[in-house]
Amino acid sequence: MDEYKRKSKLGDVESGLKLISDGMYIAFGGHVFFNKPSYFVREMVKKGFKDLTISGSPYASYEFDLPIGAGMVKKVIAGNCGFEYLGFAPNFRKAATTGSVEVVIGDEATIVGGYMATAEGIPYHPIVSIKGSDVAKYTTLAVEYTGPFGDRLYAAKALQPDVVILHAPQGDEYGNIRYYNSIFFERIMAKIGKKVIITVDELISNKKVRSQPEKTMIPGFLVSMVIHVPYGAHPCLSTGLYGHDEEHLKDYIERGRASLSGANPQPFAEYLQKYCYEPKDIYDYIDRVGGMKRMEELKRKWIDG
Amino acid sequence: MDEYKRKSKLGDVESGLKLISDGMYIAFGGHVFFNKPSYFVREMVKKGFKDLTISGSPYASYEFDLPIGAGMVKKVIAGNCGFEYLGFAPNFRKAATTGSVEVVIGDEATIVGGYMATAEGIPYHPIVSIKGSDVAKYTTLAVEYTGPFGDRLYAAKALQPDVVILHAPQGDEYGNIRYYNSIFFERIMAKIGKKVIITVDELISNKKVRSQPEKTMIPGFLVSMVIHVPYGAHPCLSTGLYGHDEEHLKDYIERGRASLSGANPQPFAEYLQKYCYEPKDIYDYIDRVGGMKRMEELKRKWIDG
Amino acid sequence: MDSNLRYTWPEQMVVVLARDLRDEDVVIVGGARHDIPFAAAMLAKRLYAPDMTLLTTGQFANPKLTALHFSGHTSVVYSDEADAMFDGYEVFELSEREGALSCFFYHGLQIDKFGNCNNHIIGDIKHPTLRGPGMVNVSMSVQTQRTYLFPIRHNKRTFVERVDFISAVGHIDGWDSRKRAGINTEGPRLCASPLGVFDFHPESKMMRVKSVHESSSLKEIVDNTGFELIIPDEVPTTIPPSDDEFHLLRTEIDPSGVLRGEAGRL
Amino acid sequence: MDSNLRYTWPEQMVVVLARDLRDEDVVIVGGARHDIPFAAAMLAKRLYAPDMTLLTTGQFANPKLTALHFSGHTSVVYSDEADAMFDGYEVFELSEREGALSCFFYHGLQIDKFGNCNNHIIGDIKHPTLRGPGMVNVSMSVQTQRTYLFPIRHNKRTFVERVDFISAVGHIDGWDSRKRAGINTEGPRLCASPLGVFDFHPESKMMRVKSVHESSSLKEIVDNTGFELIIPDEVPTTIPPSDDEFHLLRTEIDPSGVLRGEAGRL
Repeated sequence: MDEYKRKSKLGDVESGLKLISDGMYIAFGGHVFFNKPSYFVREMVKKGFKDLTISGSPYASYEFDLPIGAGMVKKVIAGNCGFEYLGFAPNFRKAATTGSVEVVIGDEATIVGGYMATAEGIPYHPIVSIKGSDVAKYTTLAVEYTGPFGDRLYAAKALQPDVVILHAPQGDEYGNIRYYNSIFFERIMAKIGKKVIITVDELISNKKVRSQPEKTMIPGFLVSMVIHVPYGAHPCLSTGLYGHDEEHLKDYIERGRASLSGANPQPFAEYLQKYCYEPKDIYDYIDRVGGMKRMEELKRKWIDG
Repeated sequence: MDEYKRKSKLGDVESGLKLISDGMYIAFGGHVFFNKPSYFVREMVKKGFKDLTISGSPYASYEFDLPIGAGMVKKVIAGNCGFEYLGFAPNFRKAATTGSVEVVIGDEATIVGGYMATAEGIPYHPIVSIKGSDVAKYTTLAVEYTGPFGDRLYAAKALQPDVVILHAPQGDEYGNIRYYNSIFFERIMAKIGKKVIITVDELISNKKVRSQPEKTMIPGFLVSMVIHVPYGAHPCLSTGLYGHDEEHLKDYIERGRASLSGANPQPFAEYLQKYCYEPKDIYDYIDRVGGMKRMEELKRKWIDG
Repeated sequence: MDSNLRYTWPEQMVVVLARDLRDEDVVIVGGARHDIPFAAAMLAKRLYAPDMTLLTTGQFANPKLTALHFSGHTSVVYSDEADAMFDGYEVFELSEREGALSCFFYHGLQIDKFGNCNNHIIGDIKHPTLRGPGMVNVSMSVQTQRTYLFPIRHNKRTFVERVDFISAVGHIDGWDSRKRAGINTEGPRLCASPLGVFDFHPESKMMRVKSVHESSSLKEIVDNTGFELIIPDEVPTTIPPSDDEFHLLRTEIDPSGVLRGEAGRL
Repeated sequence: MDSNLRYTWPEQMVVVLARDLRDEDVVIVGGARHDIPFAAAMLAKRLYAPDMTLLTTGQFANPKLTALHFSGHTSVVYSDEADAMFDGYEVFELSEREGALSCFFYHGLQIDKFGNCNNHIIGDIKHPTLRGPGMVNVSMSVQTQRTYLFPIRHNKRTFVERVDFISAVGHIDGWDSRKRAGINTEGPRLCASPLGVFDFHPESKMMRVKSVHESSSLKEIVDNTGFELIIPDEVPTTIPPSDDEFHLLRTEIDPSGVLRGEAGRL
């Protein structure tokens, strides 16, 4: 019954980058430093896009800080941007403190509320949970209003990214995506992008996907392009496959921190050079961050628990 | 690490019925004639509740028609109520045509919109998709209004049932629920009831549940009580376990239809007697509808596809 | 109605609908008598639109058809193969978004000359002579890019001058009235009945005869329609199922014969 | 601060929080330094509130703890055992509903005498001297039944007269100001710091010393707090970890010693 020939949605990084242009609104998936489309972000840095607006999961880290550090970002819509227990996000902090990038004050309610509006086909989504906070006072993502039944509410304006970029452990060539673990905000983000690009560590067969449809977390029809990038989340983790590379992230933060004052941009510039500009492909990058030996160590975290 | 003793949420039908009282707003899960909590509904009929308001999935059938026929319902909030390709819902049609029950005109947007409002913690949910229809003109579930950005919208008022009653193929004693197949509107319904009762065909161990958390469709903390009722959806189907009993449903519809004119209420009264009032328990009921032989036949539908 | 043809009128309706579906479509089926749109979608995926996405209401994305059934829902409920599950809540979300779904299919108790559809009330709203089952998804008639009507009875009780209640929004009062109601989607595009195929006049949005099924005649159509149809000077015969279409329907999509048999279904 | 005790200050904070959790609670943890509330929740499930539901932000319902980590998220990300997955979107939904979640835990760059918490901006909003990471979930401070503060530094830079920016809503300006802002939930209930435990005066909602940790003194607390605390006539010593609590923490919840070691963490 299904012996029809479908068009593959498999692309490469080069074709994915063609969906992006300067000035666009790009949103990244993942959460904290889980399931971040890190390799794709580095390739965006290599390409040198300008004036991007970025948002994503309410909990951003590497995928925000790196393009900010590379000077690609005009505006950031962030709930939290930091490396959690590893420390603050150096480029985000610098840009936000100096005002070199417009940081829109938001939180889960104002950002996810904006995504919900788009997903649910309405111009704004009512939210209530920011009352009393200074987020309510200073955010430009929502306005206070009185609803038709007299309730005091906030209207979180619809947010629709031009391109949503996610990373997942597995997917097939038609864009059907599986996760081994929690999906955070991935499903709603896949629903709201004008285009949706997903990098996957492992490419699996559609036959396998179809045999257990309940495992598909994002159905292919929502996805514009799937790109096979093993270890595509590194130095972040990919749930179910490999842990985050603490040493690499600490080095990243340290380099950013050293450049924070502006006195010595060298360490961060070196990071960009070594990990973004120079690598020819993901395998070249993996060699630079410790090769398969390191990748095997990161895999142990999942195996050992 | 999890060697703590939790309180079981396992109940029996008798204890489940104690959560219900006359005049309450009750919502039933399922879709068309899939995953309906049929046995629990028949036990409600036996108990003889009065003046209920009922809603549920936008696509209702047996679980609406039977309590309406038994005179238990004051108000129905329905998108569609019918037996799909098997024919119309006789008691619903009679009550709606004669006005003996208040039938609130609604559809998916006005009803599910109302559920979303409750789930999302807001007094109403904006919807747009009823414009131009007579549903918009006559529904009491939503009002037209102008949003803070000048958009013309409809506000679907929050709907919060006193008790939500669902049926599922599997669950554990802590209320963690699995489905083999689609969950229709079950997840949002489990989120909005002040109390949530779920009947399950099969009781499984918490150990099994915990070994594959991604299979749990409704987490136990949303559930007030789990009741083990094998074939609890009959004559409706339980996805993954047994098909719907077409012959029984046709007989049900035929009896209702015969009583429709009011000239001869006998056939439907007999149905109530034989299948609702008299059965001592689910096993007695199963004997009356063909016993294990019939149940095995209904299981074949899943095995044969 | 001539019943000496090798194919049945439901099969004719199926191929008419199938031919209008497109690769980029996200098609949704599900509901009573959705055997017809379901078979149309399956046929289109095989012959005309392999990349089309098929959603079954509240169930699956691109399920394998297990056995065609009078119901769209039960046609796939036993399926154990699909790209993904996609629940009712998610379908509803999509159906609220302008143009996110490409097409949906309606039949109903009444259809009028502007393609409005009634499934709620026959007679007066306060004192109806008949209460229909109601309508799950008004949204799909408003926000879905285009709709198809597939009445399974073509008579004056179904094809009425004006529906008593607009359950699924068609071209409302014709002309630009749909736009004026704030609706930007195309609305009813085709109506495939047991007797013929109809489209809507580009300006007045009144129903127009597009073709007459081989089994029927223009006279039979006019005699069984409760309003004045636009009849062009030349009305072609509906292209009957091709050999490919016929073969696929009989051997793969509907081997058990839901779309044939039961002569009394009309 | 006396460090010759058998337990550490994070362990003291853990048991203070654990003892306040209840069977009917739906507790949510996740975020930097959520090792402390995480361990508190696990301890409470073992000793005080076995029926409590533990959600980890955007991950699981009642996960098995794999290894305690400085981060609530990574403490369970490697877990393969739980009652259910519960994604970020669903947690957010719950967090919007008044009282649907029972408690959440905040630390932050600044905490003031009314229990407001700042994680956004130090200095002027237009020209900040420091930009913090921001706040994921303001919602949990507004709609969650009660919140707990667990500052991991007790000094005058953290405990300030007035936060520069309200990221997590406490008792705002005290008295009935929280209610007047339209908030019906309890708000900050306890603050457990490395030096002591604090609650809020029932009327003024100003921070009040509840107990002083065995390792500290009232003087140390006052000297390190940037606002005037309410000090009752009698201030007891915080009940140190019991044998049961201590044993469970060391052997089951945190065998690898995240809550001890690293003396320099304060």
